[in-house]
Amino acid sequence: MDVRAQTAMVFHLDKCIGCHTCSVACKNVWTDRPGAEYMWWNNVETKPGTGYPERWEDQERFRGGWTRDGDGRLALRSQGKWDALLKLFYNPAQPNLDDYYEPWTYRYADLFDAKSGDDQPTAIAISQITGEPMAIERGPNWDDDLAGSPLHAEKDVNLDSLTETERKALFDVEQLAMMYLPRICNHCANPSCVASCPSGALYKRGEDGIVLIDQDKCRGWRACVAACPYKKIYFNWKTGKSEKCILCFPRLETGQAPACFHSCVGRIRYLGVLFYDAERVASAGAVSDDALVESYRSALLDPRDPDVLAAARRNGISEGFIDAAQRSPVWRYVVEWKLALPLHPEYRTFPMLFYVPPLLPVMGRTQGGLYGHDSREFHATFEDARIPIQYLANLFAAGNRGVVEDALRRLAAVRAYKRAQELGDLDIDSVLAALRAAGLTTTDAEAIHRLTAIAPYPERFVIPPIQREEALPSSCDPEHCKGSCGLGASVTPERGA
Amino acid sequence: MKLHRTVVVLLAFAMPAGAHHEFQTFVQSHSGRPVNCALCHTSPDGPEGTGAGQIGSLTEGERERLNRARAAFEPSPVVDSPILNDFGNLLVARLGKRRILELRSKPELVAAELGFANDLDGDGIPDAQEYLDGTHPLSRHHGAPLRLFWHELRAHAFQVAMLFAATAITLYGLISVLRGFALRLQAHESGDAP
Amino acid sequence: MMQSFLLLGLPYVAILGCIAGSIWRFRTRRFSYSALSSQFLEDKSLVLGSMPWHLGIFVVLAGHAAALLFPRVWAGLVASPTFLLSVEAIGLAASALAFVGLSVLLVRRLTNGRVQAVTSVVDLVVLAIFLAQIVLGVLIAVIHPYGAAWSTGTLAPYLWSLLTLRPDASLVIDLPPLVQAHLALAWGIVLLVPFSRLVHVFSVPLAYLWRAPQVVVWSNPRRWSSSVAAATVLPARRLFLRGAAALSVGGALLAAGTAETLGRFFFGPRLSEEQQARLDARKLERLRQTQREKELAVERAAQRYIRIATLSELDARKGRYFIDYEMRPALAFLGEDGLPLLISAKCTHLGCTVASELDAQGRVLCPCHVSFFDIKTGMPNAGAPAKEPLPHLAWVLMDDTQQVVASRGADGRDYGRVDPERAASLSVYIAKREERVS
Amino acid sequence: MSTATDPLSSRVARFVRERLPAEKLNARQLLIEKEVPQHKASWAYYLGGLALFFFLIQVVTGLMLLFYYQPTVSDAHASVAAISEHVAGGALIRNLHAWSASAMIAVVIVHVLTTFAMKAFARPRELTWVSGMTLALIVFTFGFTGYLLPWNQIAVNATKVGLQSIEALGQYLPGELARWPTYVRETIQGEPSVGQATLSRFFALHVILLPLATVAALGVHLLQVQVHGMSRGVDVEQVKTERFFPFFVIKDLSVWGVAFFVVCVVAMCLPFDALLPYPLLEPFNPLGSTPDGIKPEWYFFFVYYPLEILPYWVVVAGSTLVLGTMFLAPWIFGRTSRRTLRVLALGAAAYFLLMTFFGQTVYEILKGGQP
Repeated sequence: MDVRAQTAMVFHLDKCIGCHTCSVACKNVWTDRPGAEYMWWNNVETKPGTGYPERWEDQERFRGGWTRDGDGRLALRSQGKWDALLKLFYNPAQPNLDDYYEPWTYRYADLFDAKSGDDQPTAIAISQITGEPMAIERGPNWDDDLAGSPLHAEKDVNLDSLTETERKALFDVEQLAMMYLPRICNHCANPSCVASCPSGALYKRGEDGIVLIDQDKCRGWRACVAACPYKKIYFNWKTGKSEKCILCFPRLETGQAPACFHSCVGRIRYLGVLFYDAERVASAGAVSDDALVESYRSALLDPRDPDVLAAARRNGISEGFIDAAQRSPVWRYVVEWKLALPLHPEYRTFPMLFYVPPLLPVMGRTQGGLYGHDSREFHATFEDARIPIQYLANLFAAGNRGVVEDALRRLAAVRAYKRAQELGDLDIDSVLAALRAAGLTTTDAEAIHRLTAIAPYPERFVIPPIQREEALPSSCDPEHCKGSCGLGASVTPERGA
Repeated sequence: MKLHRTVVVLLAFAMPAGAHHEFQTFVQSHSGRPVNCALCHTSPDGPEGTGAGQIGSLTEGERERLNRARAAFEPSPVVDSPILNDFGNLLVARLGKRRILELRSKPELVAAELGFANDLDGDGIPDAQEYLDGTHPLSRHHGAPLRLFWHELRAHAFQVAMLFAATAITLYGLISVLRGFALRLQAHESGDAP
Repeated sequence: MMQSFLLLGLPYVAILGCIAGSIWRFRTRRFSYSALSSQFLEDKSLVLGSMPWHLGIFVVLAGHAAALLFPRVWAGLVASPTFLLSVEAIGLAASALAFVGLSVLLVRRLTNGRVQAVTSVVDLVVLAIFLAQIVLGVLIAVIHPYGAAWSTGTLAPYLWSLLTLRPDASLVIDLPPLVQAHLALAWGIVLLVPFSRLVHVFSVPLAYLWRAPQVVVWSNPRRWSSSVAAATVLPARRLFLRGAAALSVGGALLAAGTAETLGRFFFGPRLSEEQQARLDARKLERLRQTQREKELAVERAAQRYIRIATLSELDARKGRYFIDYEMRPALAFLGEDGLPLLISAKCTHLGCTVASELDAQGRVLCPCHVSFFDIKTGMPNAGAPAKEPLPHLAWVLMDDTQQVVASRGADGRDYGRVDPERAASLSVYIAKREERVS
Repeated sequence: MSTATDPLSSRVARFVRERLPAEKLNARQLLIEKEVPQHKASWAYYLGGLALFFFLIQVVTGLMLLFYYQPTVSDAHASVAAISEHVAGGALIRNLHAWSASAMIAVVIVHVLTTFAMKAFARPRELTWVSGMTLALIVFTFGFTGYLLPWNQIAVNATKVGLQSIEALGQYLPGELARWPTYVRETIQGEPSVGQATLSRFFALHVILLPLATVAALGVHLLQVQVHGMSRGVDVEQVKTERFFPFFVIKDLSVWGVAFFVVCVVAMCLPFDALLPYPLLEPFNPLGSTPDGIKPEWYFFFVYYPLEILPYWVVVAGSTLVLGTMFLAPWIFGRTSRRTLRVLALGAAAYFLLMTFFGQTVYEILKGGQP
């Protein structure tokens, strides 16, 4: 047993309102620099929808993540060791600017400098790359709230395995349903981006598992961009280096939640420590699609198990981390309550960001004004849900409906239990029966309710005491060089000749 | 001219014709290898006798050559005695007959006086060194084993490297196959073979 | 002056500049090391430019490196016309490929707005220089063909003279202007490397081929690096495949290495006339010797007497080998009494031939197992491996008229008398049957 | 008549049945089922295969040399010289032949000693041992006959000495018998002195008869080895085993690969001639004197130096006794413990090393002079 600690996350989708506050917070802190304008380390997508970059889930095109070969071994989908060298010159799987969008601004000066005339002066859109006027055809969130629109949603990769009826139901204008999917880097336990980097610039921090790019080592070969199945690595066209979400490690190291977590209006985000067995990372990912979620759960280690604790201490994991792991909200959501699921586990990178699937649009169908809380019909409602279970299963369980239904059943049972408690309009016996059927006790239900609905900041973000300050480069003050250097570096990060 | 010829002929007959065993004795004791007259002479039994390369079997023309060679008292560019081999001729040409006769009392100086530049057989060991080692200065396949080995190793470095690569790769292949069999056996024993 | 600067000064400026510049850039501006790919901004024409260019220039540079760095091996290879022609053809094809790729890249840089946004002056200089260099190279290959062969005697020694700090421009000073321009431009490119995007050639990520898939960095120096293996088991099939591949590569290497030697072995010796003559002489000599042996045998079968030597030819200290009637070696000395002394030379121990020279005690040595035989008595020394004495042989002395003058029997008894004045003219014979003269 | 009940013939039948059990004579038993013990001395199991490998090299290089070698007194030396100097790769092939011959003999000697020490001859492996000893004798005969073929001064003289030592046996035989060794020697020589007839006979022996004999003996040897397997070899009850096929075979092949590399490098870089004294390079001349420093090949030193030091009859009687003992080891040492055998083998090895490397010194100490 090789115990490693990982800073892991849970996003509770039931609570996400798609306000993009997280995206804007991140953008303002990290990516408002030349070359990074098009990057959204944190973005929020409307599902069903094509996402950003467009159809990023289409791995036939972008070739991210791992595949399981005939021998049950994991292999990078994007490259082998040798053809990696050939792909330095041209990587067919790499997304280009048009797959994201061409960043633009407006020529605001025109508003002031225009000669007087008959027309109102306008600020025309200009490309932030060429400076030329441009027609805006795509943006970072182009299909926002257009879930049923055939223009965008039909191209959603996750719809491919849905039946005709399910699809029809989804795009029925009267019945439009959608959900939001905020995405940041998953800081995977078996990151394919790290494994693909020819220069060895990408690495996983041993103590907290954050995946970072050493900007001095990066040579811009771009293999990681193709290899990350979530397309959460971006190529800075100006500096010729790759960049990605750093989980705001400078904030973490000073005990603050990352910017996107901190700013989240819906309080959907949870952050905590997970222990996992590094020896099992590869084998856990080398099982069939159906078994992936369970397999990944079983590779996570119980932070209260004395054997695990002993092994953790042997591995030099500090008491602070052990304490954080024992109080971790992520552990409870993912393993204890089995509510949170990894996004696209079939990419086999063992993502460390888990999502609690949304109950609202699922249940929203049956009873117009009120969501389906008929205690007798809790579970039957899944069959004709507004968002098909299969769609959620494609997103969060590699197509395994059972895992998603399990999670939804628990969510529904807890909700019914609280409703029966607060409003008393449900039959308490059948509610308790549903709770039991979902495998929960009333204590569990109370705990889930508390963590979901009323948990304050220190309960949602259990940040381990990371001592990395000395590892930071002695940098210039971000206050001074903001806009050019991001976090800041001792040398201005300028494009080489 | 005529007088000169007469002198040469007279001298030739006045000279003792035998091999210089002093050199042989020195080489044997210095190198520990047995050496015979073929070190310098054409015949392993020395110049006297009627065998091939011995005085008794010389033709008229060869006698003439012999006499001319015997008169080479001072170093001269070319000496071509029929009873001496190339190394013997080289010695006479380099040192001169007079010096050779003097050196009979100091055979250990021959190598130094000859110098270590020449290598008649091209085996990488200078003739003078071969003289000291008691090995054949005219055979590419004969020399002090270690010297010869290093020289040939350098000369064949490429082939040796290729051979090494081939062996290493083959061994790697064999080991892989062995591990493969071991794995299969292991799988077979634990009962989950296909 | 200009020429010698370009050929001797510029190389050192370029090499030193390249080294110093690279160190400076790596130490102070490490962030600027990047391939600076523009695929992200434009990828449709890039694939038509970058792939041909990189593959072509790689082949061309590999050829240049092989010829210039290992000129002797290379010279041996291009001695074969087939190889030379193939190399020239491959080189030209690769240059053409590189030229096409470079042209596409240049056009793309000049026309695409997005790419222009990340194009610096240096980028354009690099492209232009390379284009010029390739054109020069192709022209050389066409106008002065077989550069793969002639460069080994000119450019390679020149390069080595520079590298070994014994610069010698005489090797290239007389080469055509095209070649000299190509050379000078090459040094220019070397100088340009650290100050342009060309630095990316220093970061070819070969280490990727054997590093572990995952990279983990610890702030705790004890565990500064370790890896999570993505591949846990190597299944048997993979091992077999790998083994088979390695075995065939090893076998192929071995076969390739030995094929030529083996072929030439069975091809037979190809001797020069001189070597053939020497070999023939050697065989002839052996044949003569065999003939002589046979003649000796015939002579001994037919003749009653066999002549050994004249009495005057015999020496008291050094024996003369001859072959007796049984075809065994024997020695003839001049005895103290002025008469011949004939003694068998076949050691009575194990039959080696004894040496012919006497030692101080008047003995001959059998070198095989160190028996000393006294020639007067024939007895071996005490303690010698040989126990039996060497037998003496009978002889007769005859004068010019074949008249027997004197003889000695096998029993050692002498018959007849020798007149000392006539002794010089007498010849020593051995006889088939014992002769006694009174 | 009563063969079935005849105690002798039934004993013979039982002996044969035990050595060649019919139920084991199939490919499955011989290859697949065979297991090789694994312990700290199991390196010794590779020696036999290694000797076989060197023998194969001998066959291949020998055949190649046959393309050019001419077995006549007049041409033999010149043809060998032509191989060395004028045939492309000829020197390499000849050196390979010479070096792997020496290597083969060295390996065979170690093989004999280790199998002896491991008591590998014990029942039912008597036939393995006897065929193995026959092979060892053949190998030495190979060395003796091959030595003469280049027909150079030292080889011919050494052969003469070797053959003459047969004749020397006559002095210990009474009456008419005393002439017999001479007849034997002359039969081997084919003529009164070593000449063309001898060369022809040695050539035929070296190239035809001995290889045929080797194949026959090797067949028996290998069949027996496969039928009865490798002896356990150590005095331990529980010994780990591994499958002969493919595991041991692959390891064997790896050893062969390393051996091939070493022998090739040595043959390429160090001509065998360089180890020999100077006059070897002269063609044989019947009228010349015997060269100084005449010695047999190194693998005969262990009988050569005793011959020089001890009285002839002691050596003859001693080697006959040792050889007989070795051949009959299965029956003589049948009840001896492995510990004793190990001591004996180590003693033999020490003696062998002493004579091979320090024979000269021993001789000088005992005899006080150059041989």
